[in-house]
Amino acid sequence: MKRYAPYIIVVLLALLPFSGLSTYMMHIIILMIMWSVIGMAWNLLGGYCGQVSFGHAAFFGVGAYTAGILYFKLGISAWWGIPLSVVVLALEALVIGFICLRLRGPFFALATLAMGEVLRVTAENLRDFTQGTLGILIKERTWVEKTWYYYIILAIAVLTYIVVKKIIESKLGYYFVAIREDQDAAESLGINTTLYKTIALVISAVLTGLAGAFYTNYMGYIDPEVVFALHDISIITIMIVMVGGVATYWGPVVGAGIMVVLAEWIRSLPRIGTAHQTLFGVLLILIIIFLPNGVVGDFSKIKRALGFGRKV
Amino acid sequence: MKRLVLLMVIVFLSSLLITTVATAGDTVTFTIPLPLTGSKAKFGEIEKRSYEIALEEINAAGGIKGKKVKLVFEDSQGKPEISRAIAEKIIDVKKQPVIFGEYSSSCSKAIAAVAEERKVPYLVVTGAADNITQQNYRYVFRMNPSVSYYTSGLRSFLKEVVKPRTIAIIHESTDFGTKGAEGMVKDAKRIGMKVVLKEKYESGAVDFKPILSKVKSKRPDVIYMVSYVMDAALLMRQIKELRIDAKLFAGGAAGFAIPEFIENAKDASEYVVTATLWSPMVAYPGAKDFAEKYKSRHGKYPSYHGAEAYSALYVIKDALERAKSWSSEDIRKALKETNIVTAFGPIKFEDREGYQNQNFMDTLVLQVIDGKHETIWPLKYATRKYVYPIPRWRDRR
Amino acid sequence: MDAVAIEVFLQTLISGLLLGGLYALIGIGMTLIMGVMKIINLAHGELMMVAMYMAYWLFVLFHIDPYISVFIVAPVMFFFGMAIQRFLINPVLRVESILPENQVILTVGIGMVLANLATLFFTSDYRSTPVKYASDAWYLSDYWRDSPIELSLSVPWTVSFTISVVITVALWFFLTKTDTGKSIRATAQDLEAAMLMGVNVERMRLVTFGLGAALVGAAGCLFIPIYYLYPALGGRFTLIAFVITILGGLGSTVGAIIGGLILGVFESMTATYVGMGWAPVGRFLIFIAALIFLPGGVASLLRSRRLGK
Amino acid sequence: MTPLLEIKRVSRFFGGLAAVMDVSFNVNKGEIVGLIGPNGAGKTTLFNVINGFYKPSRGDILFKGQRISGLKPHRICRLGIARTFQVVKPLQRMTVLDNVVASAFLRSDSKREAVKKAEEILEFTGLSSEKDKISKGLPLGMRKRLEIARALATEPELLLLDESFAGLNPTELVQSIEVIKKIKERGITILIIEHHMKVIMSISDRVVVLNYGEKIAEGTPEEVSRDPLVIEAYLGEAPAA
Repeated sequence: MKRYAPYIIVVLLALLPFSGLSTYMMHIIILMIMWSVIGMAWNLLGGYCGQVSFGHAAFFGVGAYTAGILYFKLGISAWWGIPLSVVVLALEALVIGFICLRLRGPFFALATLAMGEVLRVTAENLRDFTQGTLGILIKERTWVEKTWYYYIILAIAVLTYIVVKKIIESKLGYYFVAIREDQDAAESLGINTTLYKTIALVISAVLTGLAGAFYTNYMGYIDPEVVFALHDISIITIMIVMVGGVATYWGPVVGAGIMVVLAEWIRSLPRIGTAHQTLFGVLLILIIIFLPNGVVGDFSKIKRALGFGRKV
Repeated sequence: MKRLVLLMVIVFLSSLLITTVATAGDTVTFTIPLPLTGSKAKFGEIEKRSYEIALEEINAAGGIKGKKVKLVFEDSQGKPEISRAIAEKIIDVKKQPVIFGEYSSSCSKAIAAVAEERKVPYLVVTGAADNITQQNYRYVFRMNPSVSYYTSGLRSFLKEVVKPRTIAIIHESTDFGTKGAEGMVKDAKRIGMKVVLKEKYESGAVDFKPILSKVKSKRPDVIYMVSYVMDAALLMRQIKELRIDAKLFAGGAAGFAIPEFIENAKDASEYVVTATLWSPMVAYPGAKDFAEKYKSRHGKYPSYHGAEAYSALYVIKDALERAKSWSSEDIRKALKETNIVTAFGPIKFEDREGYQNQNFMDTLVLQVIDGKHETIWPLKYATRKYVYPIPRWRDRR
Repeated sequence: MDAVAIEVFLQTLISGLLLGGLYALIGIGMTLIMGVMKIINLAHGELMMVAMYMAYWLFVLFHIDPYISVFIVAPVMFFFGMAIQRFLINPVLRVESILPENQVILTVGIGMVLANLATLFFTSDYRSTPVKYASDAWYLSDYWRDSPIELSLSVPWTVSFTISVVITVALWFFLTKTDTGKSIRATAQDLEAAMLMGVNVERMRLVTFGLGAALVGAAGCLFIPIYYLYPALGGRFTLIAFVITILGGLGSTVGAIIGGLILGVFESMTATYVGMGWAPVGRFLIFIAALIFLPGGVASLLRSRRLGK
Repeated sequence: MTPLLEIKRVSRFFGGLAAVMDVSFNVNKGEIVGLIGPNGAGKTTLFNVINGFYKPSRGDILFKGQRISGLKPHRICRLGIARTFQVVKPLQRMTVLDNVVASAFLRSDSKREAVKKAEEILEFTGLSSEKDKISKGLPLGMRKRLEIARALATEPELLLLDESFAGLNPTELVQSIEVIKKIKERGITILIIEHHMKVIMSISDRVVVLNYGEKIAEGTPEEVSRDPLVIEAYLGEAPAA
């Protein structure tokens, strides 16, 4: 049964647009899937390879701008941004990796954080190329209906899931985890840590960039403050993975559910007003304290707390 | 775990479904997206309070076509994708036939895109980016002038009173600041001023003295600044500190036109002029009333954002009352024919100069005189005679 | 160079140094926390915001000048910081998790809650500085009538800068001359060695976080007369604190001071000679450059000098 | 015949201090060479230099006649030198098997091959029964043996063992000594740092003694234990139990 679970879930998800959900719900679900993609991508680098990036907005934003600039400067459909962003992001990741990957732990985290900010300010200042803070507005999005957007992001998500799973089960996966657990030990076991960290970064960046390119097509509007946001992109990404479950396949998906769907729900609770952020913040703090490996990672703890699984 | 998840899903879904349809029974409910948390919350708050004042007045006067009005505010946090979620919810779940609200341009753009696609009219209330109403959108209307038009009043004041030969422009690096500065560059060309310096900064900066020293060395006749919120006050304070004497210090609305400017800049704000869309003392019907009501409740006068929000509800009321039916299409037609004077000024949606459904209006010039914002230009709206030339810093006491 | 150019240069330099002195104080709090506890505190700016509200209300309600309220706010922040460390951060540091960085996310959550609570209690209104002397300044020409150039020195900036220096010096004495201070430094340099030497690491962490909060709280008080206040202001200062911490070297007070001054002067010079819009880019570029080319920060240069290579 | 490993006048400085000073010796194929010396004598530093974590400040290291000093550790490992760590560095949250699989990938083309090799090595080192345990929870003796297993999985010609016996109880000690002897039988050369005098004297073919970063003696266990310099170096420090 468990073996078929992913397939069943995919089939159910594929049928979802026919369930008569409102476009509002579809929007929330599309956002959730998009964040799952970013989360899974981050998880590959951060969760498995142990390189905690605080600058994934750098990749999301470049993906988004790849699509946006194609549309705006060359008049090509922004959908071409999705294939093209693969190349652009791979190059970007190589450059950023070259600069940041020689650093370890908190230094790497801070360097990537700075990278994201540098790109944001650069995008704001290169007005001729990016339109600066004016942003890029896509006059006519391809579809009004949500269905196709939903299938496209679902396809990207399934692809991401498969890529991550295949990688983790292969030699690369062993190497990534070895690097996370002990970089010196890994190096002394013949693992070219720089190479494999770069590989993890490139794949993670490309997948994140896909989500960014999708975002441009879906939202129809981007500006540097939105797509290169430190808090609203980079940090939310980490939260999604940490809350959901670091180094688990489904953690980012669950995390995205919590960070998007639950946040939306708390936000629209009646009579709570602006206190929703406090409530949500407290929830995050509690999760981090009591479930340090996230909901999926510490699932057994939840089961125990709720009185299930005592037989085990 | 499964039970818990199931429970959560049920609660979540039901909380979405229970929401009533917008026009059920004898009340009509409007959901308004606004940034109520985050860095833009200040303006969300001003607008929320202003909507509430309009709401009370309208309900006291019998509502809209006999129906009581109810407002629900949703926090967009200043994030476009959440604004979009709210817009989708308004259209789909709440079945509301018209949308209005939101503060920033980026969020307004996100909503405008949805509204146009779903053919639901959207009234932009404060988003000032030029391109919102330059997209050939049919369903998007804008009450406030676009940022390039904020300074029309200031331009004529400069031309007729100050007659400067040089100008230095400092602006924040946002879309608002950049466009405002570009507008002034064009104006400068029109009235024969030389732009000796044009510099941008990231809003929230602590220290402007380096850039101001540079301005000082160029000795411009006019220093024009487009800044939001407190940057404006810091700029003037530091100008005073450096004793930079120009013939005129001028602000491009926003941060210079709010009461906090005088509070924070204190004596450094004296004689500073600013473009604005509105002032509490302006002679539009109801403007003063609204301003006083706001002040008595919240302690200070509202900025023009408040007047925009306050009047927006009246524009919506007017359109709903004239609309043949409360379908989106009929409301759109009614909005298109809007021609009323609100507390914010005359509202009429026109297609010209590359804009569609855009309200064009005279903008005002305020000057801080004796620690108060006074309207000084155009003369027909003036509440006090302008002070010009202004004294040098050294001579002020 | 003509007089005007010299004037611009000198005024820029003065601004940069004054700004740098204040930056340093923000940075020192973070460098201590990062150095001793090896954690990234993303709620640093929010702590400063909390302190600023305290100083603000102390002035509005009791007319206590922000420069005086340093002595009230800093101790309060000290205990507030200890409480955060004791009840929130410590539990997370103790549990086993795959990525130690989950404590960073914890601080994000704390920052979020603090900022939101401030909005709830104080509204999101922008609060102006309440002091009267906010834009007073001393002018060169008032003292030297025929001066070919005019320079000005802001009163509140100068006072804030001076107090910042005094606090920093006091801190330096504390860290080098007292037992607790020495233990903190030992913990920052080598955790295991400190433990072997009998340092109560747990307690040092408490004190350090408290100290970090108190320092950034003091910085908050010093910013009140020259800046303004609203609930969402934290983030910007957190980032500045990072830059200084890395530039100066983790855990090094002297490094943080030099780092702060470098950053202040660098930003001012960029603003004058390149363009103020690029100042943030410059800030992060030196940050990355410091990470790569000077991993130990300024402190490592100082140390190698002392060792005679 | 060229020796397997040649250390030629290697020095390594930190700041102004020399951790290793002008050390030279050779390790021949098939030998077990013991590297001993009091605490802080520079033994582990020397390992780090051989293994590539540190570049030698001066001098050269040759492996099978090829210069390896300055290469990155992973390159050196690929050439055939594997090591263990004094402070064990297991890949904590991986299982014992996965630990070894990760290193077996170095010379395996497929995952199946790597797993097969890893299981073989676990059998060889007597860890088969622990293979599904998370390595973090293992007792020290097991972890030390896991380090050896992991190093073996890279199929080295030269194995650098850094205090693989320290802190073991007598049973574990016996097991580990057995493993070392079996490794030797496989034809793998071993350079071993050890404090445990009895062990080192019994298994080593030759012994090199370092003190304050300098080589003070080299020879068979008997020769070395009679060397007055060595006795002096160890004076005051009780021979490790």
